[in-house]
Amino acid sequence: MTGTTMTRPRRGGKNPTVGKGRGVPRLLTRVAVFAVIAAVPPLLFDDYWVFMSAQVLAFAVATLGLDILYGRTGQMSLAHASFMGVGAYTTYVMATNGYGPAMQLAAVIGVALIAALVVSVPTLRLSGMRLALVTLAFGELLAWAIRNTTDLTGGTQGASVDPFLFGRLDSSEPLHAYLIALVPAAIATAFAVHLGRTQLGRRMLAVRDSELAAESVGVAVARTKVTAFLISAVYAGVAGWLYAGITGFIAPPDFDLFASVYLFVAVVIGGAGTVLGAWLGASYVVLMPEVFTLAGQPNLYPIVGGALLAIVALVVPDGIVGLGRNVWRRIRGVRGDEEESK
Amino acid sequence: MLTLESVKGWYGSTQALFGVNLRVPPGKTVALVGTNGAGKTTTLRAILGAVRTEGSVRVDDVDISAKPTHRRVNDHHIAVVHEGRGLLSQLSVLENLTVGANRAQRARIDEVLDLFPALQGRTHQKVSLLSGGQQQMVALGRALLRDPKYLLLDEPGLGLAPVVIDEIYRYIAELCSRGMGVLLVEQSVARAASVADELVLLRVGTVDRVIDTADSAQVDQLVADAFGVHH
Amino acid sequence: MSTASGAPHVRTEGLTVRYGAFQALRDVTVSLPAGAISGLIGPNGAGKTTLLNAISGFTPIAEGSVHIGHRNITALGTRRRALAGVVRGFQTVRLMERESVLTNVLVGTERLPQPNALAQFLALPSQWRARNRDMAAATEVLDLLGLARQAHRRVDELPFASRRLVEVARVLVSSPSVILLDEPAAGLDQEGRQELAAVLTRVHENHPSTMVVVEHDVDLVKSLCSYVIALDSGAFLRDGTPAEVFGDRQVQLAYFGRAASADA
Amino acid sequence: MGDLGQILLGGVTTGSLYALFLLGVLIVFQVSKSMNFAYGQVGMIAAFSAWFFYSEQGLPVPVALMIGVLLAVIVNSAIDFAAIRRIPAGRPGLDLVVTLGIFLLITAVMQQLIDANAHTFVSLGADTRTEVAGVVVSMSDGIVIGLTVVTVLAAYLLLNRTSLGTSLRASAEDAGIAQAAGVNVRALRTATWAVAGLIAAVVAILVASRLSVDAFYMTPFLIKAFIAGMIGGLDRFWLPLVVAVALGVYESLAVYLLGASAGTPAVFLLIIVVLALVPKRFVNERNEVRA
Amino acid sequence: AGCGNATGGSKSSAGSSGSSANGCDVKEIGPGVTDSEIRVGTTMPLSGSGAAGGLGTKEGQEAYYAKLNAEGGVQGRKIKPIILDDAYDPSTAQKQMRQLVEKEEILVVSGGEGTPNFLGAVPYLDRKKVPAIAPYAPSDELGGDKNQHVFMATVDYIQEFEILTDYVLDQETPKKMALVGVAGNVGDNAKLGMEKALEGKGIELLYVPETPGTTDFTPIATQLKQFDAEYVFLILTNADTGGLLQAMSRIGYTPKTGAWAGMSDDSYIKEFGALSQDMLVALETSSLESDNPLVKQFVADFTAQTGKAPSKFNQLGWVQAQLTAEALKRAEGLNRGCVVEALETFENFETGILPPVTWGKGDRAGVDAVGIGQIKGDKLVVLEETKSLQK
Ligand SMILES: Nc1ncnc2c1ncn2[C@@H]1O[C@H](COP(=O)(O)OP(=O)(O)OP(=O)(O)O)[C@@H](O)[C@H]1O
Ligand SMILES: Nc1ncnc2c1ncn2[C@@H]1O[C@H](COP(=O)(O)OP(=O)(O)OP(=O)(O)O)[C@@H](O)[C@H]1O
Ligand SMILES: CC(C)C[C@H](N)C(=O)O
Ligand SMILES: [Mg+2]
Ligand SMILES: [Mg+2]
Repeated sequence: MTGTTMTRPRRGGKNPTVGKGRGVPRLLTRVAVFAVIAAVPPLLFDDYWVFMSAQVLAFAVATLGLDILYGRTGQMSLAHASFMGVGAYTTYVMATNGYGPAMQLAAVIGVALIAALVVSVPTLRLSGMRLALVTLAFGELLAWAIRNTTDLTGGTQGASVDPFLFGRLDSSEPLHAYLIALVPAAIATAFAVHLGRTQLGRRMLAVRDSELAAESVGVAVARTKVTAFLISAVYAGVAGWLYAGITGFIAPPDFDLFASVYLFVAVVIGGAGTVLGAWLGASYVVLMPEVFTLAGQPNLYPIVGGALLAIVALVVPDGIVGLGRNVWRRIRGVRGDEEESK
Repeated sequence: MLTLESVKGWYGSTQALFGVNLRVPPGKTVALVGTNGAGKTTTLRAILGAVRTEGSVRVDDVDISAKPTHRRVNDHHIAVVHEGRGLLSQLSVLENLTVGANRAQRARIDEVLDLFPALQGRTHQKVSLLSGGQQQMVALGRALLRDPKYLLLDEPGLGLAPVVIDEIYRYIAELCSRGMGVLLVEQSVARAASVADELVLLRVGTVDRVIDTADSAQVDQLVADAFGVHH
Repeated sequence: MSTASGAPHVRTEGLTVRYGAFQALRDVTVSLPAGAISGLIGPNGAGKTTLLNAISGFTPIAEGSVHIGHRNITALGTRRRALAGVVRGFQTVRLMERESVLTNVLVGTERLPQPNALAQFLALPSQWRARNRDMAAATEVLDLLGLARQAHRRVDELPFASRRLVEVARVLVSSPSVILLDEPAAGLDQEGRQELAAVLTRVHENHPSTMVVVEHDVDLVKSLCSYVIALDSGAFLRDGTPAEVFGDRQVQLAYFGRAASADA
Repeated sequence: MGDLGQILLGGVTTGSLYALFLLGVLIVFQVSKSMNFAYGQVGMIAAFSAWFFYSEQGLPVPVALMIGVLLAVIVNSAIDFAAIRRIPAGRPGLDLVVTLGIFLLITAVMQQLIDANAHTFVSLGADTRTEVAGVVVSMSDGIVIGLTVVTVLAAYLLLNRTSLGTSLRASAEDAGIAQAAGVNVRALRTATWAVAGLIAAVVAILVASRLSVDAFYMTPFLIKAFIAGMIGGLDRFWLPLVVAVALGVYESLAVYLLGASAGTPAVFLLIIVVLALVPKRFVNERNEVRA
Repeated sequence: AGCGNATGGSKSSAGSSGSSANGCDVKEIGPGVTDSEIRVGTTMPLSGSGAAGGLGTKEGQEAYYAKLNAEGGVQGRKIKPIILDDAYDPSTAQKQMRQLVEKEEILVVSGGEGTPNFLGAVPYLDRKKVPAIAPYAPSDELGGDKNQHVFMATVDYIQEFEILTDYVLDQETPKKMALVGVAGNVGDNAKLGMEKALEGKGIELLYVPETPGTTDFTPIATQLKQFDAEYVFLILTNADTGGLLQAMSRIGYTPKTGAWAGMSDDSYIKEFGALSQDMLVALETSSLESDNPLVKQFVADFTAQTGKAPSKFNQLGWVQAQLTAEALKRAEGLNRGCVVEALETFENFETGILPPVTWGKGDRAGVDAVGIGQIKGDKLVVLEETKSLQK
């Protein structure tokens, strides 16, 4: 590729550093950072905060899943919490029938996949608000089913779930719950990061931004949507499994429309389309009420929380990650990368 | 006279114009030329008030820099053909032509349709169903309907067949001779030189030079300097 | 009907496309020579884009058929046609605005054999091999189009000209055997056009393909294409070498609005 | 037969309320491409504060109602002015998040300022009734249906038969281009949001007079109206409004025939079936511009 | 019953607080107890559709504790009540209760209001072995020998509706009766109670479950009208009770009505009294007009604290605090185990608000009587003072 390779004065002609080479050290740094942050709660926090941290882990898994569906594939779902509910209630039913956490997890993944297939097929032709609506319908039907199967699911009243027992780990202990949740959360994160580097991940982006362009290069739009739906449902299901095991109690309102909306809030506030954003968003949603408790004003959150949410969303329209990125860019800009800035 | 004095423009935090000075007298055509990304479109947007700007934009000695876009357009008789047409794809052809126009302007609709016979009979179709060239005609039609004093054209020939381009430039020349001031963004210097009285070369958001199109040596020099193409 | 290098001949027979009562294409039978760059010209609304849409499967065909080599692809959907080697660019640039240039180009590798979704998701070795291959292809195209330095920039920050090139790069990255470009030079400056023409020529030399370029820039068509087809009002008008077509009186009338001086 | 008639009347009336409410959602969506999650709460402000002013502060009812409506208009305009307008382009979903925040804020503030209890509202004709062919019709039913028909027709004519309507739809699609064509987009937007606030207030007051008023009662309404909007398509006009009325009727029939707990699943099953069966052109929200 | 069977299994020792509810170690100091203060707490709906009851109950509790603290508190310590909002949602209640126990370190749960929400917190309290004193969650899941940590001070809705139905049957023999109840445990219990009372009497019963947030009550009203019951019983939120009565009157159907005890609260009568003329209402708390000196004392105390007359939920809150304080007073050591032992010593304890309260080993029922009142004008008239099923 020499000869006519163009060199225009304003473009420069150096070869790009197209991703290669820095993979391994970068991966190691990321793993190290993750490990360090993960070590903070058990080492520094009391039981209550370790419990909250475990909740963050569960919600992070759910948010990562929704981010794959919404942030990357552009498919709006208002039933993501319902899929968490599918996971949580499957866990409950399995647990009451005497199955252990490993079998529960296997069942959760299976049931989530089936539920997602059932929902995604009528939604294939839909996008945007319409899709959101069908998913919402699914959520309502699920809530209705739970309310009307009291013997199986505990109904409106909710149900208390036996804690996970993994050897000597017992998830009703906050520390144990945290350690148990850490593993799936780390795996879910690793897969989500990896997804961004695959053709599957790019198909999703293409479907999100222009279905016509996606088709023009041969992307199977419908199949990509279904795949995203399935992956996100499994994430949600696993999150529901964790949630049930960590909190030990589940009820229909945990998985209702508002719960789904909050997951959506987590994706958007964190920064749609990014793994880090999903984590930050989940942390915001879980921990923000606690900040008020910490300040000694637990009953203030419902009053100020809404305003705070609106303000944060307006101040960081690209999510917390977007804010960080802008700051970073400005710092770099000040250092003066003249060729980059025009 | 449409006058820009040391106009700077920003997109968010990135600056695109670094002090542009420009004058478009009535009855004259001024062509803005420059490479891709030089800031031609941004200059037009600055006149409309559609980017964040500093500096002064004056029309007939009234400073309009503080006015919102719709006031600039309505009060000072400016019309624009946007880069990439700027049509409202959900609206019909007729609605696209007449949107925002006042009663007197709307009365001129037949005049405009005469100019573009291809649009006749399709006025109630959604514009998104027209071919690229037909869409460009709608964009031009919308500007001409307003009978502006100053007409801003951003690459009006983009995607048009030569036959239509010729037609359009002929019409613009006629309007110009009737006293309209035209600020034209044009990719082809040759074409710009043939229709404009003055060429303004933009470079990285500043005016590099202004030349009279009568001076063909200067035009050649400009082509050579700015675009690195030697004839 | 393929050349030795594998680029197929593209043929339409009696192609008719209707939008309601309106006929956007009327009984168009054209033949695009294998392994050549053809130009598609005609006044606005002639049906050029519609013809590309029909060949690439983006618009339903009322009558007629489309053939690639010996294969009748009329019944295939858009995606199948893409996988069969027919890849197009759009008249209005369609990119993933918030993604990097590289990502936008890599999407184009969809046509290359990709491991199944599960293998990709689970990062099996087949995924890594595919990834390396795709990267190499993308790097090559970016270099070729002079976009290498912008590889990691988001496309919505790029000037228009570069965005057009990204769209072209997405088409080229999988080295398709049939390439359909709709006004790829629109909005580019003089130098940009010449470079684009050079790149297309070069790509064509390296990876032989049957290329169709819709263009209004007569000079560009003349310098790039060895064969030209003219349409008017949805009907086939004329084909032949550029000199023949631009010299044709009917073409001149339809396209330039006057006869003779085609050398303008 | 009288019972069925009664159910249908109830369904049509509730459906009309959904439709009227949806009209406010539609016009806002059409000029600013945003969904206002707090819309029901805007209406709630009107009814709840009106109740507060006449019942707790002793103002005459008409004055209190007027204040309530005015408040709703102001608040809705303020939501646009202070929040929606500040959302940069190309951030899908952000409007929902921001207005969810506002939803929570309004709910909490109204609970704090007034209380969290349910209160009866002035009946506005709900207790004046006659019997027609075995169906008891109240004046309230008449007011609701009449007002809905008139308002919807007026809105249709305004949007499609006037140049103001063209300007509105132009602003909806691309504010920048509309402005450059001489449309005062800001003024139009503010006006639309104000009108939407007015509609929300009227609906909320009518609903309050038929049920009762507290800080939460409009949320189920909002959800139903959104559902109708999504089934019909927020960028259309007649279809979503017709769906809204149909939804009210369908829901009543389902509850009546199948029992109260069947209402919800019936509605949602309907949605799935409808969306799975309707021809594709009704399903597509907004086609990508061709080529 | 979903809750019950799962709860049964979780007897594993998860108590991190070090206190043991089994047995009373006099020297042990439980969580939340300092030299100057004892922290107690609970959750209630302070927002959302169930808020009417929660707000009133909270006010009642706070008034009692304020009075008690002014008088010197318990065992030389002031009582600090911490009441968090659970929005009438079981999971929120569970989370808030976790916060109360783990962060605020309350000694015991002092009262509470609302059935589904409180039931949500029960498994957790059970695991943590935190005693809960007199929450208002009248469900058959609690009371009697059901849950050892929850000491009930009201009958459940089964009994309440059985007594209410019995009262009607004493006066007349309707052919048909109907019940509209919130779907779930609350409505199911009420239905069960009516069925018990109607058993073998040949009276038809129509049960219509309702989901809060109904936007159009016409179908339910029409259904009732078509069924044409002489009596319609209601166990719904204030707003939905009002909405349904209004819809019934709009279609010209005005049967006799009866309702759960919440309708005896001012927050209801003031708003919907006009729609509810002659409605029979279960009475869980004493009538304020009563000549009982304890009642007079209570009214005077409450008015002195808050400057206004108490409502039914104020009464409930007050008595919840009163029972909690009494248990703390009786406890030999300030820890959970001793409080439980103290509670088991209650025998016909007179509060002046509730029927006499009795708890014992294996008996957490507390109270077994309900009275009947009727809404007349904007007043509640007592028809029958508290009546027990046993007698
Ligand atoms: N929306 C935008 N956001 C950020 N930067 C922008 C935006 N639009 C333009 N720019 C940048 O501002 C500079 C000037 O762009 P402008 O569109 O005015 O150029 P132009 O001369 O019209 O080019 P062209 O010939 O490609 O139309 C370019 O560097 C461009 O990348
Ligand atoms: N979806 C459609 N619905 C209705 N009419 C259409 C549709 N698509 C294209 N047309 C019409 O078909 C004709 C041919 O359009 P086409 O886009 O193919 O023209 P073109 O030759 O590409 O023109 P240009 O050079 O202006 O891009 C035009 O008159 C156009 O209005
Ligand atoms: C809604 C009411 C009928 C129920 C009652 N407040 C309870 O939860 O016990
Ligand atoms: Mg430009
Ligand atoms: Mg075209």
